[in-house]
Amino acid sequence: MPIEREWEPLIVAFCCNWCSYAGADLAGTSRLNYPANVKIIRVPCSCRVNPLFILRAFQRGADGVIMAGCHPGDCHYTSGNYYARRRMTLLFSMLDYMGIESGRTRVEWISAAEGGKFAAVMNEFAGAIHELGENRRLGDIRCKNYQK
Amino acid sequence: MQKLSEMMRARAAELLAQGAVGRVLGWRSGGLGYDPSPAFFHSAEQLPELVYNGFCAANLSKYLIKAGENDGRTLVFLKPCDTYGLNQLLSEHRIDRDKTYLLGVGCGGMLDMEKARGKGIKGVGSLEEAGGAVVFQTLYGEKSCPRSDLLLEKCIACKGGEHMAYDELLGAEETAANTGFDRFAGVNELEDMPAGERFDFWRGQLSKCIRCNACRNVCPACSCNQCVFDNARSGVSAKANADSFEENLFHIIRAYHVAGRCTDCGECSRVCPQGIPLHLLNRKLIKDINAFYGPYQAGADPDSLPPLTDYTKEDVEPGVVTTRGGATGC
Amino acid sequence: MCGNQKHAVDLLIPTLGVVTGIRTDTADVKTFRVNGVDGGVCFAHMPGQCAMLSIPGVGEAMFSITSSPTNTGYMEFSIKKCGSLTDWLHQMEVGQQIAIRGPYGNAFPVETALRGKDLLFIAGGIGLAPLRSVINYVRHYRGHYGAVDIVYGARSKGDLVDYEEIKNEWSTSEGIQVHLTIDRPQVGWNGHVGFVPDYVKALGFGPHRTALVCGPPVMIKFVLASLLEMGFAKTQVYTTLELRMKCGIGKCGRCNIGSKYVCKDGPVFRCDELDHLPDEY
Amino acid sequence: MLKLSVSRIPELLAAIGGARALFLPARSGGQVNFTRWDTGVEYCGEALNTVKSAKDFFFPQSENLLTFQTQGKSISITPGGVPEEPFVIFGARPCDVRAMDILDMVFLSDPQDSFYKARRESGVVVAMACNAPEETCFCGSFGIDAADPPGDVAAWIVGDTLYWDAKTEKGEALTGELSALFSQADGGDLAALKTHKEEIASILERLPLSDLRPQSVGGSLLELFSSEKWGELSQACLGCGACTFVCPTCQCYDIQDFNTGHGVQRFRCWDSCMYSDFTMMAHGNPRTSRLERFRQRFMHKLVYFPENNGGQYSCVGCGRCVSKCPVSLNITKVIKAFGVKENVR
Repeated sequence: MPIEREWEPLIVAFCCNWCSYAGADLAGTSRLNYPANVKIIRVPCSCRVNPLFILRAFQRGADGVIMAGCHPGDCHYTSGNYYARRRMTLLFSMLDYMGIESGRTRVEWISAAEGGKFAAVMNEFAGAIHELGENRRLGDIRCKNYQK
Repeated sequence: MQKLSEMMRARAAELLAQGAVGRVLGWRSGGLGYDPSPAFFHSAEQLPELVYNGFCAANLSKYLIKAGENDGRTLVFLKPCDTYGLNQLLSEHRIDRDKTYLLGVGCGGMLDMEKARGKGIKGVGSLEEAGGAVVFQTLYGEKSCPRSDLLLEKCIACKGGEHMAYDELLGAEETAANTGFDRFAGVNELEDMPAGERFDFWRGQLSKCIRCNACRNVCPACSCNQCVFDNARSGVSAKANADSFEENLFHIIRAYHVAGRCTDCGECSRVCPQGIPLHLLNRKLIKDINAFYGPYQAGADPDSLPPLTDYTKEDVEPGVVTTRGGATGC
Repeated sequence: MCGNQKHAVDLLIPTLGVVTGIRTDTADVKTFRVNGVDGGVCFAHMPGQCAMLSIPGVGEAMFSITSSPTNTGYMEFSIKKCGSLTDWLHQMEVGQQIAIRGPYGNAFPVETALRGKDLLFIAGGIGLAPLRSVINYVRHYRGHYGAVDIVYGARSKGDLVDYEEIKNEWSTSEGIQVHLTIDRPQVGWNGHVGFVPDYVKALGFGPHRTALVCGPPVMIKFVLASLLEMGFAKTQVYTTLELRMKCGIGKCGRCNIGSKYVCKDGPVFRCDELDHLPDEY
Repeated sequence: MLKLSVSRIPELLAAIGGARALFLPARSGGQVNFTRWDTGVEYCGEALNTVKSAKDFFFPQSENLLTFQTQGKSISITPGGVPEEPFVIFGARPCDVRAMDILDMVFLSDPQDSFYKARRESGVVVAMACNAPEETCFCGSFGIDAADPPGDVAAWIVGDTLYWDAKTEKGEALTGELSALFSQADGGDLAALKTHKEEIASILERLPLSDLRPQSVGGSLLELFSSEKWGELSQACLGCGACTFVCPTCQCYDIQDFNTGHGVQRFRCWDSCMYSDFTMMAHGNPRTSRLERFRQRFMHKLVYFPENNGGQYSCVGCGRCVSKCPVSLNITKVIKAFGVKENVR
């Protein structure tokens, strides 16, 4: 039985270990606020993000998924984020084509020094997802209810 | 095509007799006139069963992976569009070129029995192609239909009569007339819809999916030894139509895993028992790749680098999906 | 689940058991003692029968019940670690609840064909698991059976399952001879060294006996050859098979060998029955 | 025997579907499949067979068996609900209805499958005779008469008249509810129906597969199993599950767990012996190649199943696999390959 409660968006952020995750750390240590419903998943490189990860996040109740990596040219592994950029472009375009709201997915490049940008991006993205409302089109009905 | 079939049988017999090839991969006639199956022929005695007609749509190149386990060369008949899939497999090192003998055959476009059924042609006893028409002798009388009305989707969107790879050509003069068909028309039409309508369109189509995996198994680009969907630990249910998410997931990932490698051969749509227009997913990716990273035809050149294993520093940002006017809420 | 809808009662729906004891037998075999949630056994069974054990979200698989039905205090399962479910089982602690359903399959004919016979048990490695149930049953009803010989082999001493029970109970039981062997010589091992099929031949049992064989498929094959050479008829040899199972009741369609389902028509087969089945196991 | 004008079929469907779930062949997304009736859903009688068979309604492609909740070392089990909702299937073809009897042999034999049994008890089948059998049909090879459907109610469409004949208690009960719609068929009607059946019979005789005989498959189980023909036959097989999933008699299933994040659902879903993971075990796979998996499917239908079920083949000749196999491999080609000479075309 669904538990009645006000809907709050759930956001999954895939952050690369070398830049964006450090950026999130910096945001934290700088005491910059960003929404608590942004759940960060650390990946070794933005290139590690398999399209299945993005879909899985939506299945498990995410309303928005953002991938954050090093700025193009700054990848710790030289070129991972260039590949990731192509992959995500095609995946997001595909999701849009399937009728999934394109605002639910985003890629941002955030360096280890950009704590401020990290917080700003997350706040802005969370706001945009709040506007879009609950993810109904790409959710798994079995995983709905009881979301923590 | 009758004549071409004879030429093919004769040439296959010669090459078998010379010992140039150890086996012949072609199509074996079935009992219904429109149901040939891919088959291997090992001796001249078996060759009378080799056919080539308007229902030999199956692309044989993927069978070469398995055939490569045998000694000697395999003679394979390939239609022009089949050679793209072959090149793709060659570039992925799934086939040893030295163990194949490619006999390119001309193709005037392959036919779709489903389209004939849609026109009320039932109870087919035999059929014959004559002068641009197909004449069916059925239990309910003789029915005739212009060939062009029965073409498979993949043949309406024919890439042309040129073989991308071959050792020898037979009957290459037989080619489908280029209809000037815009293969992206269907994609454009969907893109122009509001997101909600697109969503409804795809739900309507994908909810028919019976999870038979025929689209995956027939695909020359899907040649992994073990597919992610067959891995119980991957957490995807490969065979259960558990809910709409699983359907979407399967079809998005299937199309995505062949992005940049899909030659647009159209086999996925051809084999779908539920007639889901799967080519519309693949063509969307091809269209995007062409638009974002420059025109690319997988399988045209086995030495080219597929777009997803390549990059430029100036590539578009993923945000292009939103900024070019992709649908938002609605 | 809401409303007044009835809940299904079906053989595919398990009940709960609780793990009340865990014994480490070898590096990759543990024996789990399982009770019903209210104590006792989860259900009655006969020696050779199996049960489906499952862990939510991990999976379900068929295991032979290693304890004898004469033991009504608890059930035991000796399980070798070899896949995702068994990995999980090996990490369990006492007190863990598990889902269990059964019993499935036929059993060794302990009350019919085996009654009054001289018995020969031949096991290799974890293959002792299903036979242990029979051995302890026979020990319980000792008077119902003739002489009992147990030939048991493993790769090394450390791979012998139930070593303590074999040493302390079986070997000291009256009328039971235990013959242990390991594949390769090992420091601290004074017993026989060699493969089971050869050892069986060397021990030279009379062909009037009834043999119960379980072990790796290749061992079963060679043991059977040895026994036939020694004059045994196939009708005197029983073995137990395993294949992938999902339902346990002969409906899901995957554990068949020819027209027989291992879960329903087996797992115990008399060797002459196997002659009529295709070699697909 | 009752009758109704074909033009009043929508009324009939509304009367049935208004009171309970009603599933009928209808066209959607370009294909004809059994669809739940609602206002605007039209019966598609011209399609001979739906893509998926009617077995879905008794043995759904996926169904929830139970739900687990775990907390620490404790587990609780909530069994799935008994599917007791009454429903009607309208327009199943004789082959599909016969296939239900074959599924009964599996699921209603001891121990019975309670989910299947509940659905079987709550479902009423209105079977529709075939007006225009196709070249893919070979139901006659399995003793099925396409002109004389089994089922709770048998129905025929002759010209612009629908004939309706209740055959079982369940069928009578349904007919009773609808009696206001029907009128009694008279002698002229019966004669018309008889002529119609004869016409169908003559078409059936002339079908290209009409002389296919599963009995012609010669040899013992072991001989057939070890035949070299399997290698050749299976070469073209893609190993997909299209034949299995459109088949009205395939009954193999898988049981899987799905972690929803707030409990684990254990569900059962159709499985295919054509899939590589069907018999996969932790220590290996007894059916390693496509040959063995292909052989299993046809040996099961033509040899194993009859051996366990009094000679009943696990095939009804609906022809779905004939028209749907991506590479045109199907049971008819297997029967022909193994048939002894005099029975082979």
